[in-house]
Amino acid sequence: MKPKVAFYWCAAGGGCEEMVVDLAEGILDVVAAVDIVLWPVAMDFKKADIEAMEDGSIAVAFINGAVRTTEQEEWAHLLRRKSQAVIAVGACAQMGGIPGLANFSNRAGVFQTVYRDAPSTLNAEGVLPETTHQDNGFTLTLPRFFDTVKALDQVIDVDYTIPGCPPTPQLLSDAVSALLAGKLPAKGTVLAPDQALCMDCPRKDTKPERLAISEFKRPHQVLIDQEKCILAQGLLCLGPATRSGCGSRCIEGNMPCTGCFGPTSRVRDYGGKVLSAIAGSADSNDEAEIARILDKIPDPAGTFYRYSLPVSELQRKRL
Amino acid sequence: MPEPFEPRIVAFFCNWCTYLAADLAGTSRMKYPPNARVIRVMCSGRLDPQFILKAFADGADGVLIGGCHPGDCHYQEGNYKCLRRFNLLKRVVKEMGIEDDRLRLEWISASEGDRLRTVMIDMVEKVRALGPLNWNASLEEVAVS
Amino acid sequence: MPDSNGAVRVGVYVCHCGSNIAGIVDCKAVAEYAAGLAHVVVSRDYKYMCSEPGQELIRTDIQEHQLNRIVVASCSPHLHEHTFRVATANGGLNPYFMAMVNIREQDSWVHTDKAAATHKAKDLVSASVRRVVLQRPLDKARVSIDPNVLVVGGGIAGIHAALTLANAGKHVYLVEREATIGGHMAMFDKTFPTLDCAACILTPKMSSVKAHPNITLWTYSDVENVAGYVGNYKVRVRRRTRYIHEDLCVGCQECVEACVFKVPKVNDEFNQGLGKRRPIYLPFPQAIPQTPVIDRETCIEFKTGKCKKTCVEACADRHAIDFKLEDKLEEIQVGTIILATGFQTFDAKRIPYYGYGHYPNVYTALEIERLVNASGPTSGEVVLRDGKTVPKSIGIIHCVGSRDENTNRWCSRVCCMYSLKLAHLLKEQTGAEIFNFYIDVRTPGKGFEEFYQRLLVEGVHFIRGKVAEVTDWVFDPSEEGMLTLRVEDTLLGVVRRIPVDMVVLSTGLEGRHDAQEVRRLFNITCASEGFFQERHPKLAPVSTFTDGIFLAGCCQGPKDIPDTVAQAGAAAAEALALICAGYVEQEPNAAYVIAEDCSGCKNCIPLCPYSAITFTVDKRAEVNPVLCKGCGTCVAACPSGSLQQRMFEDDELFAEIEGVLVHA
Amino acid sequence: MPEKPGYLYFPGCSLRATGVAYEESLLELFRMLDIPLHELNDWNCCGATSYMSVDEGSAFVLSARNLSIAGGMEAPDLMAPCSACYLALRKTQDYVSHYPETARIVEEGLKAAGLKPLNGVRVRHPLEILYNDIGLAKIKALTVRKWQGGKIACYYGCQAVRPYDEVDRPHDPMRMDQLMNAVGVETVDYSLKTKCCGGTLTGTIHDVGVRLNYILLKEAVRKGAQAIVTICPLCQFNLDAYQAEVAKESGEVFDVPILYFTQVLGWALGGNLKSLGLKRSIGGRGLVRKWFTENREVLANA
Repeated sequence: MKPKVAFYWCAAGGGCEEMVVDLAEGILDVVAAVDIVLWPVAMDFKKADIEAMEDGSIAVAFINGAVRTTEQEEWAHLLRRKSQAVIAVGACAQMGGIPGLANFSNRAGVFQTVYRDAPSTLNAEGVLPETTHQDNGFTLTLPRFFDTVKALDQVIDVDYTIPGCPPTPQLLSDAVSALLAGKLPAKGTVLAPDQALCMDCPRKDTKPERLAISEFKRPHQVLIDQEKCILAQGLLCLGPATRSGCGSRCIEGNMPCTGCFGPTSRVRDYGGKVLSAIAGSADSNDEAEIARILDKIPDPAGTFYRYSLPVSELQRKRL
Repeated sequence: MPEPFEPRIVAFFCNWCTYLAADLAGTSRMKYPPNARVIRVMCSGRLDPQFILKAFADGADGVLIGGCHPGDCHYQEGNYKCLRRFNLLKRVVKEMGIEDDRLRLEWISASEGDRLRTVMIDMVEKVRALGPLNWNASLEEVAVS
Repeated sequence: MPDSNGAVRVGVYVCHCGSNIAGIVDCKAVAEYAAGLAHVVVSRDYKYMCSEPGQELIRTDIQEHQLNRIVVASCSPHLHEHTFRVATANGGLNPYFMAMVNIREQDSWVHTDKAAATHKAKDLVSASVRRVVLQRPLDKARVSIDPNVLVVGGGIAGIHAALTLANAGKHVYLVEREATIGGHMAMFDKTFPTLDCAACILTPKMSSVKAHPNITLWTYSDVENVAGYVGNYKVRVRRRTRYIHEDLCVGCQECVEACVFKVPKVNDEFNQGLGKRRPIYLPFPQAIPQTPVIDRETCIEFKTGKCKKTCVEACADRHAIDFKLEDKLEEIQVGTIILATGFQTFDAKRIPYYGYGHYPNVYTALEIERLVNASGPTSGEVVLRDGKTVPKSIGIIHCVGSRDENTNRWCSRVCCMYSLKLAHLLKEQTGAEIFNFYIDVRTPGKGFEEFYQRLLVEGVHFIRGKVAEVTDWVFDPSEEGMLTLRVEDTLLGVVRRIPVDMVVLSTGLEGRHDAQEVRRLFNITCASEGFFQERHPKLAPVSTFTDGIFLAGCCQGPKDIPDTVAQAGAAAAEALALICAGYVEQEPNAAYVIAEDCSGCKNCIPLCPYSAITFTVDKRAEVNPVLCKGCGTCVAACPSGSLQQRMFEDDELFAEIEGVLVHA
Repeated sequence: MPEKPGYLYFPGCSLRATGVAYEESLLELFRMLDIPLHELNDWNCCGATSYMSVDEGSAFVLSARNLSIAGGMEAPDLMAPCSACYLALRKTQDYVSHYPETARIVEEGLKAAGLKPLNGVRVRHPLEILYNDIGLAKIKALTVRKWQGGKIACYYGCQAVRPYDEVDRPHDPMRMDQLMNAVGVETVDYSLKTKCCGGTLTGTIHDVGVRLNYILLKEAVRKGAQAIVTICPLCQFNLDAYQAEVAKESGEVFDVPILYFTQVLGWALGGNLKSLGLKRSIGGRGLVRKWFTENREVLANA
């Protein structure tokens, strides 16, 4: 009998679904090898179907996305109960990801922006989502939206993690085949190499030994040299602090690494660490000059915690 | 009745200047409030921003960093490296909603026991005025929904 | 030796330090609290942990209770860390399985609220227990000691230190900034309280420095750069040129006599500007070396290029004089360094109301030393600036610049005695009425008080009171043409006006004006007064916080000649101790790269001030443990957490942070 | 702010009473220098020394009221020619910035009066303004009358130079001497230049006050000075008004002109003789007439 596999999405951008689709023909092998019992984006299963299943009857649940609503919380717990193994897929599930940036605000702030202030919003009456709503005798409900976005393992116990925004199809199929072969590593493992991206960066050799940055630049401000180390060109490439395994996709696209694979296992707070490394390269010992150089880094908190705010030491902004 | 608020301050002092200044304050029997808990590192350059963030996350109401005066670092330039990180860390910490006076960097040389005393007094007073930071609790209260 | 982090068994020891700690911190409570902490097997409080029985306690507990971690809560690690590491090692454990908690200097001595101080002690202990659990066994690295020694400063301190070391068979480089060694002592006339002539006891030592086979003497030279570490210092010395070949010059001084300046016109520094010298000169007759110097600023040849160069003629076939000579750079390798850079006297101009520089007959004590000196500008004749009048009355003001909030707060220690000495010499030579104005007369030294009594008998007047001003304001016709000292005589309780012919300002001692640069050059610390700071005021008075660098003489603080010589001997002995041991053990706190984790991002390389980090062929960073001094700056910056520091590992520090905060 | 802001001017009580000559000559001098002075709106007592010693708190508030008003006016610096005013205002500013308690008292006082809090207006003395802002060179260049009078002694007194050292060096001030030399006046080395003029003692313990003046006059004359130049109305008044009594007490007759440095400078720069208050001093009228009014000689460069 083929092992049962579930795919679920929480708060995410859909990239992780894309990743599955990006398996291309490979997906057929997956379908052939496993029995998909849940995949909201592609197939129609109901919550009841899953609830009806026996606990632990699903071999592995691949869950992407962060947890920010009661519905997502319920699904996470449900799948945990029904599955032998849960694999957090993608930066959102692993660290909160882009949705995690909402932790600089709270529900009220998010609603205000999204349903009222955003230039693209048309909402003359300024209606905001309600958890329950009466409509000619019927009670309509919506899941409750939390003030704080959480990573999956802040809600349920997670067995493995596949990092990335999104992860590469390769990482997924590796995981699946490891699963089929019953060769999964120790619990808690992040299924990607434990060194930083520079390790296999194609431009590694062009990075100077004594890098000193006197002016930080942003991608739209310069014509980025295709060959040279991007950080050495003054752009905030977070590769030195970011786990490899992505195949240097951004670098290949001549764009700096923004850190979606998160830190190595030896770093607790990604933002704090990368901040330390970057600041050290500021080329001055003069207080005013140091300030001038670092002024060129827009929104430091948002930049360094782009994907990992919910799992950082401080987790969210204090309001 | 509830006890008056006593700030909890974690202090990171470099081994050669500020830690010695603190020893000197002791040998000179200077008095200052007992709120700070000193953690010794060889150089302010050893301070990984993760330590400071961890201290706040674990319940410190304030963090004080003490190093050698510019130009006086026992390791030549460690304090400058600290200064660079501090500048950037300040910006991030501010973004997270932590007031300016809660995170402080002071240059205090081995001979400045009295300066150490004044800084301690001043820091404790400023943080006391700000009230508890109490990070985790403050997270819960926004998280309730 | 158990070295696993497996079954961890911690012993905690809380020291009372008599009442020093126990007076404020409830040591018993702290020990009881510690007993409840994870991994703690034994927890005790004891009167004096540093005592023999205290250390024995640790040793026996380790064996009886199979302890493999030790926490001692007592004084500053700067004082007793070594002691307790040894105690730990004696118990058969790796000494680095010990952690110290500072509950004296940074707790009981600075706080008054017992409950709060005890709470603080508990938090610190909890932190150290958590930390010690994670500590790794470490071994000290050994660094060999180069037997050569550098002594900086050729005053009596430097001279004595150099001779002591040279006599012990070690090679010494003695570097002096001036053109001669001898320092301030060479300027003094007689020395208190014995009144033996300074020159007579100093010059023989000076010549033996010159003659000693084990001493390389470089005068007119500056230390320009110091690199390396204890046992292996690389030093660059600039030997400023005298424009005279030291090896060719025979010291006949004929060039000096022959100088086109028949009459000396240049202010003579050695005589405090009271006398004149020529552009080519020897600082003073007994100068060592006996090689003259040509001073560019005033020499006609350098100013115009049109001098008759009578000096060169006089030097004749010896060809020692060469206007083309240039500075010489010497690179030397030494294992230890003794700083004996001395002091400077307080600038009397900083106290305008004493009129120095305004009224010609106000002198500094150092000027008087030269004035009463037989080889001085007036050949020992004490006359006023007019060059003829012998003073009939002299006022000596003590504590000028010392013991004063507005100038220097410290007591300069030697002024009372040298004031008494000068009072005696001046009276002896002029028979003048002499008034000493003092705050307190401090004579704590062998034969000092007796000397004071002797002066009282000699009829020298002592007026207790701080002089308000020295003025030429005439209130009574008898004051016409004199300098009047206005002072409150605190014994009589009246304000007095005392007119005199000559005023002597007993200026205090202070650190050299360039003490800060020197301090940075040698990477040591300065106390706020500008004197170099010793490692410990009592237990390490000649050591500094930089291993292998020692202090001698007044650069560490004001002291008289006997104390200076004693300290110079002590510094020499400390250096010898290192040299004889042949090696020094280094704190094993170097940074290290976890090779398999390093991504080779090179971020750490530029951060190291000692270039201890290199990029290897397999494209990873590598730390040279000998060059690494253990600041940890690179560790804090490693973006992938692949750099760590022994003794200050990330997990150890995180554990400490948790520890101090865990109990609200 | 106008392109020539000039200075706010705080006359204080003395310059409208015993020190009229000071005000007259000061205004004339700044007219010659073409620097506008704006009298402080609705100013009040500076809080003066005696009040300070009786009720410091109220004195500070009183003093601060002037500073607060100054804060709202067109020029940044407040010039207080009377040494007592200068010190009182300067001290208030200092205490408010260094002692929270004083700051609180002053803040409450100002609030009660509906006044703005202090905004760091600079309190300054004309001696230091002339020395720093205008400068010796310019003064020298603007000099048109040639001095033919005798040597003078510059007398600084206490309040302008102590405890604050912004006006001149506390123990051996020289700026007035330098200004005098700049306009060709020879000064003597006057050792008592900062000693006490008797202050208010002349009014309280009269004989002591008179004796102090005697000492100052006697020494100035001994040093060869024929006149004394001051920067403080109280000093000027004491030295000038009691010369007859000094003679009575000491048996030594003095007839020494006691002038304001602004009178000498104003004269040298070609000020209107009638606007320098030269007729107002008591001592040495003869000399004053001879030196200032009868001397018609002007400098070549004029």
